[in-house]
Amino acid sequence: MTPESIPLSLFAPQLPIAGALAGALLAGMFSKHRSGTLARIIGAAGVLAGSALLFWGPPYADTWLVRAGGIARAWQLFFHLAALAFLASHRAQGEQPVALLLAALLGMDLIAAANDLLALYLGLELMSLPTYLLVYGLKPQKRSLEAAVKYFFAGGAASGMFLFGLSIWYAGTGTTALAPGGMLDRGPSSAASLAFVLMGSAALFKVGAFPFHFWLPDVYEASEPELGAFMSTAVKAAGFLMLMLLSIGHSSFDPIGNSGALFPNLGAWLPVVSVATMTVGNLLALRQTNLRRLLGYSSIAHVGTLLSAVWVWQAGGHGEELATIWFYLGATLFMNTGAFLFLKLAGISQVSELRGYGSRAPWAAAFFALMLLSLGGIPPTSGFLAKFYVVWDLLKGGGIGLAAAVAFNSLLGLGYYLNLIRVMALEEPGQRTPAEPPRPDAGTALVLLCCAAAATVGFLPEAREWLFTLMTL
Amino acid sequence: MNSSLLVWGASGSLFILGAAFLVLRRQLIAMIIGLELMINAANLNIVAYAARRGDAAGLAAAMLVIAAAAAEAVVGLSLILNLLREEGAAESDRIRELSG
Amino acid sequence: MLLTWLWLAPAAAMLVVWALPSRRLSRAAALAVSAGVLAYSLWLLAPYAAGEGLLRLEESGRAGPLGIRYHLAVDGIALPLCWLTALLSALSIAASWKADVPNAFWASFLGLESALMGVFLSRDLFYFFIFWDMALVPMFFIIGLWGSEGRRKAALKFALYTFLGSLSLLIGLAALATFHHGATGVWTWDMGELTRTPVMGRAAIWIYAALALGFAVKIPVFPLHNWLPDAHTEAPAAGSVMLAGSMLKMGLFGFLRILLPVFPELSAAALPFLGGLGVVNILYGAFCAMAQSDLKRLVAFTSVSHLGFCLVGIFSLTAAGIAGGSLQMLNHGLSTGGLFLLVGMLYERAHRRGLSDFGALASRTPVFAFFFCFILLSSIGLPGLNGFVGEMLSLAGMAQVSRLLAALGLLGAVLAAAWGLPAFQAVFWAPPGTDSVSDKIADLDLRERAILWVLLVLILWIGLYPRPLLELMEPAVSALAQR
Amino acid sequence: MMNACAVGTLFFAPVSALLLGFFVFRPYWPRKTHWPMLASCAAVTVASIHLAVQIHDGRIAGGSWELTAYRWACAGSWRVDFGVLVDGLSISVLGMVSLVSTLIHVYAAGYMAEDPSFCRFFLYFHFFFLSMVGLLVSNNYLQMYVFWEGVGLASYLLIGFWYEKEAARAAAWKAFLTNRIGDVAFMLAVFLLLRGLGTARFSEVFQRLPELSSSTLTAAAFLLFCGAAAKSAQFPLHVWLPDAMEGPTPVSALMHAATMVTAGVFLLARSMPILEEVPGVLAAAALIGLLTSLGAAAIGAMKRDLKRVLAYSTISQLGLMVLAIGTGNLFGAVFQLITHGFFKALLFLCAGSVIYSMHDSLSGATTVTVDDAGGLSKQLPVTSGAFLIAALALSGIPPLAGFFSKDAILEGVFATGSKALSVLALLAAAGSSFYIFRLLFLTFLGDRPEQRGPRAHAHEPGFRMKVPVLALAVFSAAAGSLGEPIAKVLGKEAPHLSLVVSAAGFAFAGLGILAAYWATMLRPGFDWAWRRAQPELERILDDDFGWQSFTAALARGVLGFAKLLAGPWERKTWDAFTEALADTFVGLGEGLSFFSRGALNDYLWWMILGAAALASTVVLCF
Repeated sequence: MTPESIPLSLFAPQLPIAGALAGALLAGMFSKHRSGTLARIIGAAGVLAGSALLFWGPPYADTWLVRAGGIARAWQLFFHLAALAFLASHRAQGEQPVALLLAALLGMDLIAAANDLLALYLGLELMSLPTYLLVYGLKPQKRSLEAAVKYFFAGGAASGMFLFGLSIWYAGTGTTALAPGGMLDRGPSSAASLAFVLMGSAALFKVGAFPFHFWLPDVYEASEPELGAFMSTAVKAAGFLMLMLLSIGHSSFDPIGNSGALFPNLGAWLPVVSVATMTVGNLLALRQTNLRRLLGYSSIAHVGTLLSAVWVWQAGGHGEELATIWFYLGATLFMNTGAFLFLKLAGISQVSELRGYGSRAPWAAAFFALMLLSLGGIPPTSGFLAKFYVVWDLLKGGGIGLAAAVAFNSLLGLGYYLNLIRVMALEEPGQRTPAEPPRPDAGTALVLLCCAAAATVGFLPEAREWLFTLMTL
Repeated sequence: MNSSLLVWGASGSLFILGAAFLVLRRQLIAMIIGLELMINAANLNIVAYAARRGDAAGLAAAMLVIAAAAAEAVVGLSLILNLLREEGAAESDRIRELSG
Repeated sequence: MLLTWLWLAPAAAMLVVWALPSRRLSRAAALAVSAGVLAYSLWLLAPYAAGEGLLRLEESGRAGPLGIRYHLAVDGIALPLCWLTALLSALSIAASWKADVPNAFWASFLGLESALMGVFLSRDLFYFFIFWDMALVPMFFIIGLWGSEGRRKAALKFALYTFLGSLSLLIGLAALATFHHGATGVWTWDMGELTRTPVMGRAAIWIYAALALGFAVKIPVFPLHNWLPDAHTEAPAAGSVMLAGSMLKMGLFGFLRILLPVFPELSAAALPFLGGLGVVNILYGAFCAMAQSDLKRLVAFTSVSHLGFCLVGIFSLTAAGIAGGSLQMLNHGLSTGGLFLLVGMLYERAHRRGLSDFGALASRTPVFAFFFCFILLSSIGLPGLNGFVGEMLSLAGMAQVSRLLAALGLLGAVLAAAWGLPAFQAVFWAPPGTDSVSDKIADLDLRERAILWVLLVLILWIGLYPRPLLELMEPAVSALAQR
Repeated sequence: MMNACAVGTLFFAPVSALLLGFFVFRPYWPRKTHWPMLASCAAVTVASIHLAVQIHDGRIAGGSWELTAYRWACAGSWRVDFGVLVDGLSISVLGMVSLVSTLIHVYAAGYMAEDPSFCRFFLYFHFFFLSMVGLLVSNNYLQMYVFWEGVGLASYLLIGFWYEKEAARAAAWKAFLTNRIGDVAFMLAVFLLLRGLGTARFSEVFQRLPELSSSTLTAAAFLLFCGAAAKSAQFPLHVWLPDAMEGPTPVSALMHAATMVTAGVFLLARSMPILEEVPGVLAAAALIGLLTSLGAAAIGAMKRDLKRVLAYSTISQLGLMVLAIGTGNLFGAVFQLITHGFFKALLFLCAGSVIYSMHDSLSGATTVTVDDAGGLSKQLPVTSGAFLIAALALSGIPPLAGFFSKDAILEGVFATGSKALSVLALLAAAGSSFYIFRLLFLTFLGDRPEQRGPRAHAHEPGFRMKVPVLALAVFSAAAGSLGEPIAKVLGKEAPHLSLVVSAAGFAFAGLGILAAYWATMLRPGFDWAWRRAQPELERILDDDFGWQSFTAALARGVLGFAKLLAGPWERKTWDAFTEALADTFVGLGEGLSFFSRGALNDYLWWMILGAAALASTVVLCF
């Protein structure tokens, strides 16, 4: 059967981004010294145009390879937002980082739109390869090279496993479509489960879940903070999207109706992985002295919470759980970006440098404290609201044990978040504390303002409903 | 049905060999070879079943995978090249600085 | 919108005060705002206090899909606590007038006041929890940043204990809402509706335990009280006034507002256990207070003892007991708040808190001695002053249920004399010791006397004529009472 | 109408005097604060006498006059109202109290003239007077309890008036703590009444007594007795009264002799209807009263300090009153209470004059022991004369007041018919005359070789101190005639002096006087000699048969337990617990960090192993 042709208009939102990619590279050729800013402007314009096209672009379409509109559009909007944050706060010289970022963005858009396992694999590769280079490219030195190599090999092994899983799936069902049926009609066979686990492991690797999390702290420690922010928000979200796509399959993937699971056996082991991830993330974060590494482990801990939210979504499948996941990812986007950018602007990487920073730069310290409170889940902040929704869904979905684990882990989390606030506020400034407060420029200041505003959304319990209606316009 | 057994055997052993390379060898170049082995194992599977079903799309998929594998190798080798320039030897125990 | 202003005004003022350029300006603004809120609360709520009109003063927004609704209301028990919070905030800001502290100090007091008002006013469990946790952050900074030597450890311990409690509270509240949905199919977090459907079965016991643990950490009840002495001793004077004055009441308020109405049978079943714990609180607090050598730590332990009386009163589940318990919450705020102010004034002058550091102050500073003696007597529970009314009503209430607990509680009154008078004598009557600093201590100036006279008048008024307050609480109390 | 304003003055006079004193006199005329106080005492005395006459002549219906002032508190089912009740019992005691207070206020003005904090003394003094008046005329148990503790507070402040002295501070705290124990028992009784009847008003409680269950009634009666025993220094809780002598003498005279300590007996008299329902408590009261009386008499006979002897004498007389209550003889107890108020106050004032006059020669010591004084009658004729009259009254020699009131008590005791009780009562009477005359002889009459102190060159105290002494002497003598009016006011039948009882009483009193004369005047060195002969007997008697040291040990034990609880328990166990909790998690973190030590191969190994583990569980389980 020859697949019917796919109109190019389906890719309308992605075209401006590709154009910007090319434009950025061209800009590099012409003006050597100002290529960085020029590239960033072109890139930002491309991404904004892409996002605009997302809303007024092609109507809902569902071809064999890709989809457009509906849920795909929501995820793509999220990725564009994260990319914009990176472009606004990134300051390197050359134009390659902008180009690599746009390529990774295209990969993520492809994952969001994938209707076929192969498209998913391509999206994964297109997202991962530029990110490996970005880790080294932004600040070429021994440490970032080491991180890039580690990231490459771990990513390579994961995509190898994904591919092998795909081949088993193809061998069994003869198609690579993300639709249930085929092998499943004869009941959940062991081959289908093996295929799913291998593909799922790749997703878990991208997200940084327990058995596959070892690379994450090293990469976050050595790479530039704005890349760390990008990875801990956009790349993590793409990983979760892959996991959800695999676990549900596409056809019944409309968020309103309940799900016909492609791989029903996800429910058994996901809670185990989620609790393990949470606990490992928090326990290891307790002992960290490097702030970026600490934020890495804290991101792992948040992944654990999100995994339990995915488990509830996968078991129940109503729209509310999806909105919880979106809200949590949204909150993480603002929290992590704020935290990482603070580290970049303040030029702080060690906890000892943070000692007494409150008296040196009160407003910056207050901002970082707000971010930490949000990461820790203290009530007036959006972090609390996100965690509250997860606990709420878990209790509704019957996951009492998981809810208790989430609550206990947030207490563990407070151990290191509050400790940072204590060090920053209560200690006397040490000799390594930076003297003058940070001076953000316009772009970064805008991003920081958004992070601060988003952090205080804890007052509005309806925030999740508004986000859901916005995303499914 | 022994032919499908043969295919599964080949691709499975290739995959495990690749994984072994990746985990056991200390030289980074050997590990990249391990990666390629894993990808080729998957490719073998796809091509074998595409041929049996006479499904051209499957073969097209195999071509696509080879292209992706090539891209991946390029990126990997460029990183290792930089490491060689910096360290003089692409050994995995040269990159143990980040830890904890 | 009338009630919203009670917590919104201090919150907004917090940001303004924090951003003001000069410290003197922000201090003056803080005092103006707190005094304004006090006046506003008196003006707004006084006319309603008389008749039944209290519950008419309600505000509620639209219920969201989660059943969460922004719903504020005030009743007989919440009203005095709102007044108390407003009063103590104004007094504590006035009392720390001479402290050289940044704007953030004044801002955190206003933030604390707004969070406490929110807790006492909100009828929706979700907003109750939000304000509950919001109250902890400013107090963490007040203790941590402007406390005395051991402030860091005290602040961390305070944060750890209270967050443990609030997490257990979060789980309990969410489980309660889910359980209620299971029983009635309706999503609601409103206290009114939750009380209408009885919560039965084994799960209810777990929910009750989680909520009780959450509240018990805050009261604090005996096994979970370890954070209190450090937090009180290390906090600045004004901080410990607010901490003892109104923050400790959040836990008791939670019992009164959530546990008693929603779980009547379970509360009755838990009466011997929690009433017993109340008595243990009374005796343990008194014994520890007796053995203290640091004046402020002594007053901290007396808070444990006083709140034991509140607990005994509330868990007698009799009309008299609950009225006594809620009145004792108010009295404890006044008398222990007053004591902390006095100790603060002493610390401000001599930077020392030990009992042996002073001596013969009665002759050097007679006015200070008069105020200290008066407020100490109210704290001991001398009849004719406010402490006695609360304790007597609580224990009389408990006597209707179990005479043993009432008798043991009364033993606390004897121990009160055992810790109160020696402390008074050591500081005011005993001759100055070797390293005493009594000669450096000047008598109270006009500002301090004004503050203390306010407390004095209130203490005497409640002691001699508590009827209007008790009639104010009557409707809310008789609703809760089961006997 | 007149009655209302008379009752009004009972409250407003002291309150206005106090406010005037605190806000006006303290800042501007501290040396003049005694004037408003004297005025208010006089006003209260006139008002109480007027009311007494009204009640005595029957112009007030039913002999009692009650007014509810305002509702103090309402909680649940019961209401507590504050109000005033003036009946025979309260007005007779109030009469004595106001009269004695007025005289002692005058005396104190002279005695405390040079004291630097003269104003503070009178403020405390008059606060006591207000509380005492309030206590006597309140119409319900709760209001009585409020003034009851007010009196306790006043005694704390006044005993510790000279707070520089360590002994005064310890005595003040001890007094307040012991009283608090009694008050707690009293409060528990009030709770039981509230629980049973929902009200605490005397009239209502006494009417609805049958509604109470017998167990509640016994418990309430017993607890009321404990409360009274603490305030009136009966056996187990009497330890505070001897130490209370540290306070200035006018304080000892007014509070720890005439008025405050009698509040306990007044409470028992007021709640007579309850006690009559429970015969067991009455018997216990009689026993404890007698025991206290005899014990105190024995200890008093041995003490050397002037005021300590009088303190034990007070305890002994209070024992007699409680004995009277125990035998159901309300009239006897009240009559003794009133007469005792007069002559005991007189004794203390005379002792005060002695101390005041020898003050400068004794280098500031605030008390005089028998050894320092001797043969003072020549220098202080008036004081020794008054002391003689008071001593005669105390021991119950006929024409004086003591005879009639003690005889009334003995009548009651003989009426019970138990021989042992009567004999012991007579013995107590003999004992009281023995120790008072021993004191008289040692201090005023013979001078003795072993006298250590300077040959006293005391001089008669000033006019302001002499007048009250003389007035009280007259009252001590004349008070005997008050028997009939008190009986009429109380509504009891008039006392009849049976010849047998009065003769026995008089005989035993005379015996006591002769024994005292024999032990002191005839064999001058005896008092000193036997002390060295039996040192351990003196130690036991000095230590209240070992009871003082027992209570001190108990207090130390409680404090030790508190220190143990606050120190190691609070510090070690709880702090250690929280630290250990935190360390375990950090330790776990250290352990886990072993796996992520930076080696790429290890990372990949754990990844592949994890994937394989997941795959195997999923494939095998499903």
